[in-house]
Amino acid sequence: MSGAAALRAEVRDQLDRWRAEGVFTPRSDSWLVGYDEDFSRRLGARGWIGLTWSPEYGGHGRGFVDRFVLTEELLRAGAPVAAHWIADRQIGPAIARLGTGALRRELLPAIAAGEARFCLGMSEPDAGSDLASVRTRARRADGGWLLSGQKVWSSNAHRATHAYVLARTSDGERRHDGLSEFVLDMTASGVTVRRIPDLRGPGHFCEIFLDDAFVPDAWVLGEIGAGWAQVTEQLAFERGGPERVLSTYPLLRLLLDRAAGPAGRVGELVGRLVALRRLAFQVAVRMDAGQAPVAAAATLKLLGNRFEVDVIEAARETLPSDVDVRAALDDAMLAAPGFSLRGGTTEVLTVVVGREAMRAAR
Amino acid sequence: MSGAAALRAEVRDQLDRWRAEGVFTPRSDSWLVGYDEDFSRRLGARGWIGLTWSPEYGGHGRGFVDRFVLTEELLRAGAPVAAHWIADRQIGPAIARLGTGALRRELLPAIAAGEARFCLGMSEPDAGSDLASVRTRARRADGGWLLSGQKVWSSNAHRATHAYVLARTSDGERRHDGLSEFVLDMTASGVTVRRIPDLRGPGHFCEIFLDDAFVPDAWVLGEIGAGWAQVTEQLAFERGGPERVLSTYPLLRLLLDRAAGPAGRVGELVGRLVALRRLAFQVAVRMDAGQAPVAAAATLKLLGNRFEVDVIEAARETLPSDVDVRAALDDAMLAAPGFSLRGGTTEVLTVVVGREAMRAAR
Amino acid sequence: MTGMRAVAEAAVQVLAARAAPHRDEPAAEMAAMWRTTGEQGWHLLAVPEGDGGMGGDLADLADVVRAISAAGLSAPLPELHTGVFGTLAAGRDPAAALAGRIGVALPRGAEVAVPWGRHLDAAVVAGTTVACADLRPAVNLAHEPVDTLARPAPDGGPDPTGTRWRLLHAARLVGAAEGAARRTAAYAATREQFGRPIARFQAVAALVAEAHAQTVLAAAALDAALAAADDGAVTVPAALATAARAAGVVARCAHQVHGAIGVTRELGLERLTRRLWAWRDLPTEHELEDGIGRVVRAGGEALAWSAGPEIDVRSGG
Amino acid sequence: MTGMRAVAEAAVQVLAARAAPHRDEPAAEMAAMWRTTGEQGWHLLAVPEGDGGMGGDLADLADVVRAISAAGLSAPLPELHTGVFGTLAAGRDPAAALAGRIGVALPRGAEVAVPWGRHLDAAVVAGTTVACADLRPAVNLAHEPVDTLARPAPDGGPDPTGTRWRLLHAARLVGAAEGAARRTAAYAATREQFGRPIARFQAVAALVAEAHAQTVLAAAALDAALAAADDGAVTVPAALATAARAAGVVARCAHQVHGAIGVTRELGLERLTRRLWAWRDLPTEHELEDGIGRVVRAGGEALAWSAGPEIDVRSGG
Repeated sequence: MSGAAALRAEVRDQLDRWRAEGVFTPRSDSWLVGYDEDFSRRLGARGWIGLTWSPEYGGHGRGFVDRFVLTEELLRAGAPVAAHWIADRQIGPAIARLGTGALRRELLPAIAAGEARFCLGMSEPDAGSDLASVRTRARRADGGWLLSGQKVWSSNAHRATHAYVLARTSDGERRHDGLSEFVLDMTASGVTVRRIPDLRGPGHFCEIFLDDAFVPDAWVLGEIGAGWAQVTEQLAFERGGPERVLSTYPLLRLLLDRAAGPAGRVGELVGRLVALRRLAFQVAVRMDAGQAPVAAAATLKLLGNRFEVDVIEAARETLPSDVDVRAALDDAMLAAPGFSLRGGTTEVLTVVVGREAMRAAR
Repeated sequence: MSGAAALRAEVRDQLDRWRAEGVFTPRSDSWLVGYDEDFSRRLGARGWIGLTWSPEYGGHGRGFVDRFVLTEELLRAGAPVAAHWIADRQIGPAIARLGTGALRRELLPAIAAGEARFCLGMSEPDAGSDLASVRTRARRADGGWLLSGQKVWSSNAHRATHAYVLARTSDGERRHDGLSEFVLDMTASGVTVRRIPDLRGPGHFCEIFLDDAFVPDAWVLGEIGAGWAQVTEQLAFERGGPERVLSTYPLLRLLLDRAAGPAGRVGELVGRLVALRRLAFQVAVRMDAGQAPVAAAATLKLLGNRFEVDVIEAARETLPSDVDVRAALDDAMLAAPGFSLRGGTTEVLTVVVGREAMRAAR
Repeated sequence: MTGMRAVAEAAVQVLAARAAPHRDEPAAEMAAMWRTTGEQGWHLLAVPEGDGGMGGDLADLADVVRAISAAGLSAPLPELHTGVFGTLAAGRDPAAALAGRIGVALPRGAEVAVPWGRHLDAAVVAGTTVACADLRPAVNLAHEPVDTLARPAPDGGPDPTGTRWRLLHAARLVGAAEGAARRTAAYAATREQFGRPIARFQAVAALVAEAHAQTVLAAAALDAALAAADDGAVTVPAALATAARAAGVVARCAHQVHGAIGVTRELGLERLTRRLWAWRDLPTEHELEDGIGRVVRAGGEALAWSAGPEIDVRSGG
Repeated sequence: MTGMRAVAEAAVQVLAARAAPHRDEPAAEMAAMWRTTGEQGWHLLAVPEGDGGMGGDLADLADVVRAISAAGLSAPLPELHTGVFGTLAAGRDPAAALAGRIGVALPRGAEVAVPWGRHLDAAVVAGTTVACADLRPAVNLAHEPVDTLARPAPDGGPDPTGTRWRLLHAARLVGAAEGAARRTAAYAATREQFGRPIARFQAVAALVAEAHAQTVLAAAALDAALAAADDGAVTVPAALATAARAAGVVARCAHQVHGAIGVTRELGLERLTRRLWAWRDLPTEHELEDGIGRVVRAGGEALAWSAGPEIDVRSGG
């Protein structure tokens, strides 16, 4: 058995046990709304956070294909992985790639243990898809930087221990110049968080208000002024994972196990699932080969988000009056508007994929 | 029984008889490729061409709702109406609206009799969706105009008696200025037609080469220089009819009468058909009220073209191995690429509908 | 009936004012909507004045229903009207029909769903009346009460009361779709990104156009159903199915154009889209289309085609 | 196997040269394609050299099939390869297997379709061989011969030969989709309207992106099938269904971007799209998905999930 296959079996067995013991209840969109700090610590103790990082920093030195297999099984189970997801997926790797030695030593082991929990400070009220127009400022201070501004649509910020913040350190000629990346301690003075109620209730969305919040020099990511190029590198990590396909898998699982509905509808979904999973696997293989397959990741997200919604529509078609399906369906329905907005809107991804098509045809 | 209902019954009975007698064989896309001059003369003799024009010019002075009912039944039957379709739908009405007395007297009765057959000289090799960039020129001559240039994608031009031609009579500041509309006798010297073979074989598409082809002053439509505004007025006529919904109806009819396929799929198509037919009816009602419902016509065509293609997909799903269905399906499949290109591409229509949505929301 | 626009506007104003104090208490909001509808009696439109109704025709009632849902509000007009309609059709005394709190029961799998059932004495279904006792309480995605009766549904067959409710439910969906599409177009025209209104991006304009086109189509289907309100086999279910499909597309386009802010409680778009999702599911377009498909399978193409568009006294031809 | 790109390029060159003289005589073109394939023996890729084949693995053969169809050409590689594969699997003498003109038979309703049947002696299906006599001649939308046998199809059940053909047919579809998507992207980047390349319009760029995305997905599904070539229950039909769906979308996007000129014989796009339409219909994605659905209904979610992506000797994990 290959390492990946063994890991898959191991994760599956553990999750089946935990589920049977009532440690968690499966749910769609669990990587965003399945917030359970204890569960993250359990995974950390099992060695299932920071799988790809160096053991020197609390990681396990395994490949992206292994991480792909692990995350597939977590999403399949609808396990509550939101508390550590952002750190494990993209900020941990960014710290490993760009962080100072001090930052790596302090944060990577804490993330891998499920203790340090990250939120993203990227979007602003007037900087959504147009990320280059961020206005949050960082100005020089003794031994570090003072951040001021407003971030929005930051998921679970109200209970995160740390934030990734994209801020402007100078005004370049081009809008993309003068941006820098920071790691912020959420307990720093000058940091205020307000939750934003949404259609799911109190919700996960937050605003972060920064009023001269201090970040020490050692917590700057990479180079001052190189933020745009650096954040772009996060995209393959952010967009290319199985959570762009499997957000509603727990609902599909329910349908498949009921063995209901038109066979052709079920077969179409399963066939497409096979193709999408292979595409996500190919992204992981290319990341293991040292590439940053940004266009392939965009393609995956574009098609994967469509699949996630089509699962909901299939449930509507198949079992509209089944009470259990109904609850899972309603839960997934309220999550659906976010699928094609978060992590790059469909419109932005379409531009990326179109450019790739024309590049490849030259 | 209302006048429309009586007309519907009358047309239906006649077409059933003709079909039973072998006068015609039903076919998808018959308004473009069902070219039968004898059949057009038959319809003319029955009074079913030029229904809305004044009796003074060979018409019958009835409303657009009546014409809607007539064309619905013709399309439902898949009758070969291509020879007179363009003249009946848009150029006849344009002549009635804008033509000189001489032109009306000469051509409208001939159209209504099924004797004068029109093709459209609008598109050019570098003027497709961007119609304002036409380069065909008309220069002043004694008692008329000399036309030179090249038109393309002109359906059935090789057997048309007349052409509508949009040409440039001067160079205005704006590209939309300086255009004029002409009616051309296809037997005039300087007119050459070349057929363009396509995926259906020899096909209906033609190129028209104009080399100082003469048009007398009396055959100018409306005002010299006002061509852009005038051609825009044709749009509701061109886009708002049932042929934008029913091009593949003969295939659907076959499916419905076989009573095969998933009930839900059939029900979806029939439900949408009811809605689309009502929308086309509403366009006709508004034309009877003197309006030019350009946005509603664009909406109809946008949604109707989608329906036409979905009928083909339903046939693929329902009866892929039935020999009769297969022949009708293949015939419709080869017609399908044209649906969303002719008479305004989907992309152009989407812009029109989007603008209307924002106008209505103000 | 003249002045219907004023009636619709007044209904929206009254309901909005009664809903406002309960923004974070959906159950209280719904109870207020129930009380207000009962007090005002808008559901008695299209009930003959001779029977104690408000007069007017079905299109007038549909216009009021549509305006209320376009404003993101809930009100049991379709249910209460259908209750009166069904009771009168059964030959009951008009005064009794109007006095009772009677709604509609909707067969649903092995159960019967009764919208607003907790407030009702009884509900009509397929020519009979069932008592609203022993209901299992439930709410839909829009927080509206849709309680269920465990008793099996009466046998199928023509159900004029069900058809009447479906027609008005279609009007309800069309209104919410129109409200959401309109908000979406307005937002796209004003919200700026990359230095210009987002409507200037064709990808965004296409979403605006799609939402608009779907509402136009659903409105046309509703118009057809109002002209053939007794055609419970094809035209009326077609109208509701078209509205249900429009609902899904419009909600998707609306949220996509609005971006993250669209899901916030504060913006209020979710008052419309939650209703679109809830209403399109009882029944789903699939259930309706399956029914149409069975009818057409039996009647062939001639039956499908006979649901023609010009059966309309107002336009005549 | 190294040098496979050279083999594929040579195959395209040879076939294109033999097709060129017959542009307006499809029957003659197809006969030439048949003869050329037989002479060159490309279908013996992935047949062991010890059995008289050309060696290489299935992915090599699929690459050649894909390159040929990407160029808008027809060739019976999948049929002839499957004939050899099925004959060898049945334990026949390798020399006899390679000498015979043996193709594949595809159950289809009450009949059996035999692609290129008029040129064949026999065809394999579900472990047996049927003689190609008394065929009813027919051609598909791409002018290729797809003749039919009136005899009823053998009973269902696992059919490794059918699975092998489906895998290669998927490669054929993927190639044509890639060819059409590539032409479409190149055309959009160069064709000007309204004073600029049409790719600058988001509506056009979206069509280019969609066509590209569908080919990427279909290629991924093919890749999965090559890694699980024996999974005739889920992975292989999933690859063919994904390719068939991609075919429809790519053909639609390609014609929409090209405008009217796209349907002309002269441009040559129709050589690709006619093939996409023909190939996606035997079998249709619906037939394949219905089969997958039945398997999954019996095996549940665990079976569906077990068609996992990392079963791949080349990547291992």
